[in-house]
Amino acid sequence: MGLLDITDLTVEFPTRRRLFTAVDALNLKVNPGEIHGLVGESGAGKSTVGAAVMGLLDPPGRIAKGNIVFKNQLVDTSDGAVMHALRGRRISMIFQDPLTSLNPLLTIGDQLTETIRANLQVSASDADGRARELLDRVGIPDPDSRLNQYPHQFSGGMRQRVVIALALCSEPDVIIADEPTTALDVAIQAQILDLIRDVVDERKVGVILITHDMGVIANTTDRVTVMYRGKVVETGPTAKILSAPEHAYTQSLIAAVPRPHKKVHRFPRINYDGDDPDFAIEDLARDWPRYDNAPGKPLLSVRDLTKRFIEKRSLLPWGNRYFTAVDQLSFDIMPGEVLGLVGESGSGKSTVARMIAGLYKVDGGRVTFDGDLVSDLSNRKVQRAYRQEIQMIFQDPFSSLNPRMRVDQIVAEPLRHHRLLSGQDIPDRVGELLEQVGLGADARLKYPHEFSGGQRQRIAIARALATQPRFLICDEPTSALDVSIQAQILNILKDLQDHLGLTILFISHALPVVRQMCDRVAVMRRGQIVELADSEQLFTAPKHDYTKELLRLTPRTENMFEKPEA
Amino acid sequence: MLRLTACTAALLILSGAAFAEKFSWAGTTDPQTMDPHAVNSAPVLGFLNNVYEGLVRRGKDMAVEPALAASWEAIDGGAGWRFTLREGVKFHDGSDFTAEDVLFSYERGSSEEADVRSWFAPVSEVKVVDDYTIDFLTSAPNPLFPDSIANFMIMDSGWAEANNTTRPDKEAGNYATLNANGTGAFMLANRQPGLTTTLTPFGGWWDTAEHNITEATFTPIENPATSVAALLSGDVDMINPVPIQDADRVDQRDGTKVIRGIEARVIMLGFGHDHDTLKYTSDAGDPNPFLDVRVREAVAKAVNVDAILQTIMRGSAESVSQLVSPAMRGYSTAKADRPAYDVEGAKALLAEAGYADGFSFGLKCPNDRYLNDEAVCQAVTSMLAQIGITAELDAMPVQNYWPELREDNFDMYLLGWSPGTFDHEHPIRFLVSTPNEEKKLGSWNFGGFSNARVDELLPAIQSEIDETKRQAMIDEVTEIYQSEHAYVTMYVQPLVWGTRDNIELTQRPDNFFLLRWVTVN
Amino acid sequence: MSALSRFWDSDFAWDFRHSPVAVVSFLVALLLVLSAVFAPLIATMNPFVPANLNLMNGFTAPGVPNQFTNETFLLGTDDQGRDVYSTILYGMRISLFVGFAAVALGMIIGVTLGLIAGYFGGWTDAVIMRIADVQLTFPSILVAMLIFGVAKGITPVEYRDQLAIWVLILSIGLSDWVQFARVVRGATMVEKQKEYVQAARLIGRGALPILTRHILPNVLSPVLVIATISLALAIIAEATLSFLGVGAPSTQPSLGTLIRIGQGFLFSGEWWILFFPSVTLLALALSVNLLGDWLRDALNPKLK
Amino acid sequence: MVTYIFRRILQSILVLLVVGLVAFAMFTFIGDPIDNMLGQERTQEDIDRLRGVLGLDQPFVVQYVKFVISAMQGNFGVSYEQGRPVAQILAERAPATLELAAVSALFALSLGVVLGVYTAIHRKGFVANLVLTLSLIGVSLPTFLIGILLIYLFSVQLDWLPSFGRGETVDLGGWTTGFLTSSGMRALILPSITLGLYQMTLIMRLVRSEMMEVMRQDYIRFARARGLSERAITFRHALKNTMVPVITVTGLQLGSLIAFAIITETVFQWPGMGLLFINAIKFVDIPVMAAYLMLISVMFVGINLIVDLLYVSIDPRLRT
Repeated sequence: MGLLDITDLTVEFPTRRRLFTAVDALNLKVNPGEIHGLVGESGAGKSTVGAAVMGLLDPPGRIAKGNIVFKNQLVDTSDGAVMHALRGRRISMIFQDPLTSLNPLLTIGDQLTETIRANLQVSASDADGRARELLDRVGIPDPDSRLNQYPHQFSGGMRQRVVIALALCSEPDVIIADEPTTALDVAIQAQILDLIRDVVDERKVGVILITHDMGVIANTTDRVTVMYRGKVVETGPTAKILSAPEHAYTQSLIAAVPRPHKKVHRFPRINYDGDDPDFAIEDLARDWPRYDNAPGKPLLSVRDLTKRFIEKRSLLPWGNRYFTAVDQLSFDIMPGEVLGLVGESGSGKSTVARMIAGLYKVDGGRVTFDGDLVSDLSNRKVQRAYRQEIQMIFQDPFSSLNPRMRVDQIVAEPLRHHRLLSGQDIPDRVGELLEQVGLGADARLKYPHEFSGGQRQRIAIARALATQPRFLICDEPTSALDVSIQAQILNILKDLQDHLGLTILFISHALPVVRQMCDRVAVMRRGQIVELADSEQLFTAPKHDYTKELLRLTPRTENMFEKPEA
Repeated sequence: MLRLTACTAALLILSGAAFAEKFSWAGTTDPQTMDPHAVNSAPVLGFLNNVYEGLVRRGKDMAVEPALAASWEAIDGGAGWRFTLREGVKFHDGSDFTAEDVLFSYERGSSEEADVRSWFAPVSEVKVVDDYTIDFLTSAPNPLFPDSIANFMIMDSGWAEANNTTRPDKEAGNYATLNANGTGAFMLANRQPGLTTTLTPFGGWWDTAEHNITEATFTPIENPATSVAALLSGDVDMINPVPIQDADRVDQRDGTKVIRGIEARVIMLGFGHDHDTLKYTSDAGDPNPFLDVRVREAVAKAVNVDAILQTIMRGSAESVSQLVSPAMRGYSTAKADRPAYDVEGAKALLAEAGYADGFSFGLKCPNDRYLNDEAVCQAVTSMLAQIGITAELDAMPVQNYWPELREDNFDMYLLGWSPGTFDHEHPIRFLVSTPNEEKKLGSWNFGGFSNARVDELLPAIQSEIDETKRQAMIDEVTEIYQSEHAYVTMYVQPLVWGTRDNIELTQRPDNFFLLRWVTVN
Repeated sequence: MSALSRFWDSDFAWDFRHSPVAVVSFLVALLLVLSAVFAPLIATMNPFVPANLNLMNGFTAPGVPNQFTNETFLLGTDDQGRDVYSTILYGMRISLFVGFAAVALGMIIGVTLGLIAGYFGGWTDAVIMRIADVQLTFPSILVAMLIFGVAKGITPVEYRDQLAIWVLILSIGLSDWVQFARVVRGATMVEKQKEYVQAARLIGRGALPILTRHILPNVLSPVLVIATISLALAIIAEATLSFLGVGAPSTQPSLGTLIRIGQGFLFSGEWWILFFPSVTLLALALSVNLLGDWLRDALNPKLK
Repeated sequence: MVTYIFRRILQSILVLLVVGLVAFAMFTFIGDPIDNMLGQERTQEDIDRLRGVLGLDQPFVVQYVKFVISAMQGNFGVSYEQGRPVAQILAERAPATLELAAVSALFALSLGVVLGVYTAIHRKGFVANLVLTLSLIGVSLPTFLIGILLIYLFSVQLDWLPSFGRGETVDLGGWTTGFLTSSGMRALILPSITLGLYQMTLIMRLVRSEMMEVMRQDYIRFARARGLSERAITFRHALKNTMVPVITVTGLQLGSLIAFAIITETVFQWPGMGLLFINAIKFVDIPVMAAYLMLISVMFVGINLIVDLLYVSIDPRLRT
């Protein structure tokens, strides 16, 4: 018997059309001192498992059947008193977003002591001392003064440490960590995972680590359970599952993970659920205009690009305090090249993209495209021509398509705006584009919400290709997508570059993805480029310390199962 | 700021009276001013009769009785009247009352700025004989003069001069607008315009007090339902008026009763006799149809007075054919019939006058002056609509209403008239006689009705002492204004007061509420 | 799939069908609006035409024959002999017309300014929102009375009756726009950060098409909720102003004017003059409020 | 933080200047003071002389500045209707309105928050739903009707409470208060309920929806997961976070209480500024209207400043 035994757990959400079974007959066992990974793509039901165990299911969700046995005692999750005795005392939980997990109006100290006193019979001063110890334990320096601070005064990583401290208050036996590092940068992620590992080793607690990230699974967990659409497809020791997955789904999932240690031509994809549309790149390429690019001359050239944001507004405009997001940045992109721009959140990489795209006004420096100064937004003639030549693919396919517009309207908008085709030809062209990105012409009359994330990203690609641009900016195009969809979209982007000769600026925080996609890579930190090198060179022989650090912290996946390239 | 609080004021008085009682009452309109000469309107004069006094006053039965004048007599040959003043009378501030104050009040009241100057139309000169004797000389014999000055209130000349209020100021107001210094039974203790006015008994009053009030508070309550609620819940002791529709309920309820009477006030419609063109509606600028007597007659026939009395007035009013009610002196019994309600006849008259297709015009109406005034105007509007003429109704508070009428902004208007002298001569002088600033005649004849024969008869009526001859002349005038349809008289307004059961008071037909007759049991 | 059946199948329509409160209040509101629209067809008389009134019919109790004319009225008559049932129908036309027009005015001003403030930000935003602050200082009835007072001071008397309705619309609409503007501004600031707006800008779309084609359709749900609740508020505001005597004239009574008239007969036993208009007003405002309440929940994605 | 408050004060002054402009425009363009001061028999000379005396021949801006200066000194001219300085009239009337508004605000706020929290916690409970339904009926009934019904029920039928006015008041050096006499206190009950009911409903519904919104937040889920009691979660975590938006709206609501008092004062014949204002409207008494306008906005702006300060004290994020 394990510490926590979940058998045959079934969670249902009755919706108006049907009964949705979020978790279907799940079995899961957690032992003391063990980190049990629960992995799956979005919608797999993995977070529901955590909520069900804690008795925190959102209505109308309910546990339809199944047993939860904690320390050999059957837990009745419907009994409030039982759950209250268990929740927080014996089983704690860590949520994804440390910012929203903490009450913004109470000090860290208040939140710690109230939790300690709610769960342990201790005096106020003992609780205070304990709170200090806990902060110290989770690696927060200067706990004395930190106790009196509010959550907004902590950085993201520090906040997640506070959350972990809170979860440890009652000395629980089991911690359920729901995507604890998803909102964090890679460096912080590694630290937090190390912290969890230490706590597990030290206190012999059992942890259920819920994540979508195979890298996290590979580096942190002892055992892993793979979920797909509410069902467990495979469970076992992490090393075994990763290196020799038995189930086809697990295989496809693992195969799709971008590898940081070597470059592949195309992402291996295993067609598990049949959602693998054709991308008719040859059709697209047939009509694609060919540009004569002067050899050796960059298509896009960025010089001393600078952007400042007001950090704190003062009473008078000249008293404002500014924050320099992009600091005198310079680089070139050659025709047909894919340049990667990589960095942690806040490094300024998206700001660069938006300045190049003309969405932000530049505060200094210049951007030239094919010899034209395009950073001057007032030159309407240049701007008009430039807008046809560049396009952008955004991070979130759920927000990059207007939910109130039909797909044909979305794709046709650039055509209509630039008057590239006459009225009657537009629907035909839209149909063609949708066919070419593998959606079929009947997608035209639907609305974006009727599509899955991958399909939506393909609609966004169809829109981007409508004006037949020469230059494409991809701003984290796959970071909101599941790993299998990510592979699909990345393959499409590769095709576009290969067959159409598109020049691409590829922005990402994920080093493995960048390695697969880019010819050259620029590493950004605090608004500046610390290193710009050929992709292979950067990954194999980084020069700058920061680059080395980033590479070191990236989860290792060398020992993962590999499907030969298709 | 001179202000006594309710509590302290009550305490001060308590020591004096054995059965001391507070009394509060409410009415629809606040008296606009505390100046007895600034506005000639019943709410003001009625209220100020508690504070100021005239040379003569009216008793419970409306009979004229001595007040500040102990006696009076006609000067030989009808040259005027001599008043012998009461000695030992004090004003509220303690100063003595003398003939000087009467002369000053005459000058003030008959001045250009005064609204009451028409009272003094017959007066040619006022002479102080000695401190307690004063002569009012009239341009012609005037047998009714003492009756006509019951509301002419005497103000202390020294006080007025000290406070720079020797002339009334209707518009901007002055010291006398908010303060008072009379000789009456009650003193003005606190005046907050539009809110409350508190009166306290004047210890130095010359007459014997019949009342047992220690403090009286008047509150204007605009909303009739609120005032009824206030009476029913005992928050006030008396309200005037009780909305007619609520009278039965108030009467039947334990704790409250209704005191009814017929007021001397006649409600009528007036026309713009001197307007060449219509002033309102889409027909503005067209020749004034009301210049044609047939049109005026048609209006008279179209108004179904009985219907108004039965519904809006709930059967508690009488229709009337003249500018005074039958109870008044000089009522013309020979002319008692009102034109009958006759829609067809009215239409025929209109057709005859060339208005078969009707026309439209503006009807002005107050909405807080007379009982259900706006409802009556609305009813008139729909009755006129039956004969095809469209009245566009504009109802407004009385404070805006008089200026509007004075500025001639109407095609037709509603007016109520209560003869201060209780004599038919009074409305003839004010409403029928051709307006004449100099002679102070026709001052409320807003429509400018003019008839040479009436103007000729009026002085004769005023000076005629023989009752029969006088009545014959009044009958002639009545015949003229009836046949000319100078006004469409409708009904005599009822008096409906509501009080708590423990209140005894006297209701006078002129709708003046006098505190000196109030007993709180 | 036709647009209609698509709508019928939507979550929104499903929620609606399965909420008895929503269905009932919608039906009540619809019934009231329709009966106001078709008042000339279903009323027994037009009470706004003075020639139609017979004073002798005054104060007839509901369903009881009048003692003089022997006519019977379903809901009785008022002091002028107006059939209360017909007067309510016609009065409701005024109330609803004022309500809809005022909300439309407030909505147009508010949505436009909200879009502009939210999209352009900076100075434009600051100026518009300060104006909104000033506007917020004055609740609708205060604005209405000020406008009324001012209008009274500067317009000829004969236009006052017609004026009243427009003053009502203007003043209620003017005090209404702020909440539209605030909500739309907030939503616009959220929407403009979204990538579809950036995608449109990237194409080169100007501010106007982005605001109208892209942002506006996406900020409409809260606008709809506010519009519904504002409608109820506007109807009540109209009633209140008419009650205070600065609204619809008594010759063309709206529901509020009717209540003001009826209030005079609260103690005298003619309860129907007050009761039926009040109940109608309550039914109208309550059903619209309930609908708004339901809409707020139904359109709130967080409650899904 | 100092910057923030200073900025708010500057904005408030700006708002007042704009309102002042509106008030001044009313003065200048509608209520021509010459018309009102000279009466009908005036000559062109009189007009010109008075224009000079009053400074009406000066440029608009100069006149406006003078108006603002005299308004700051509390000088709003003389009421056309009463012939007294407007400031004096307002000073007499203000206590009645302010006391009424204060009691209503207290009533609305306390009951609103309590009921809001109750209905948010017992979301499916019978009583909570009853309260909610009643509250919707409350907002669907015009204030004046509620006032009339209350009078009918409690004054006329039951004879428990006075139907109009302030009852007896005590003068505390220019401030008349009804708090010190029992009749004054009794007189306050019905009008404050009438005035506060609508705001109470709004606050209740707002507290409820904000509370439910807060209850969905991650930190509430996390608080549950930490094993805190429901009590602690409701009052310590949820309620405090609910208060931030509630305070803003409440501030606005309380500001409008003073203006909404117009209706209540009419129904209850309450001798406050609202009654004064509605009479001013009827008589087109422009100086009173303008002064009332200014006064309302001063109070409104003042309340909003207090709200801003409260904000800072509740939300630590604003303190940096």
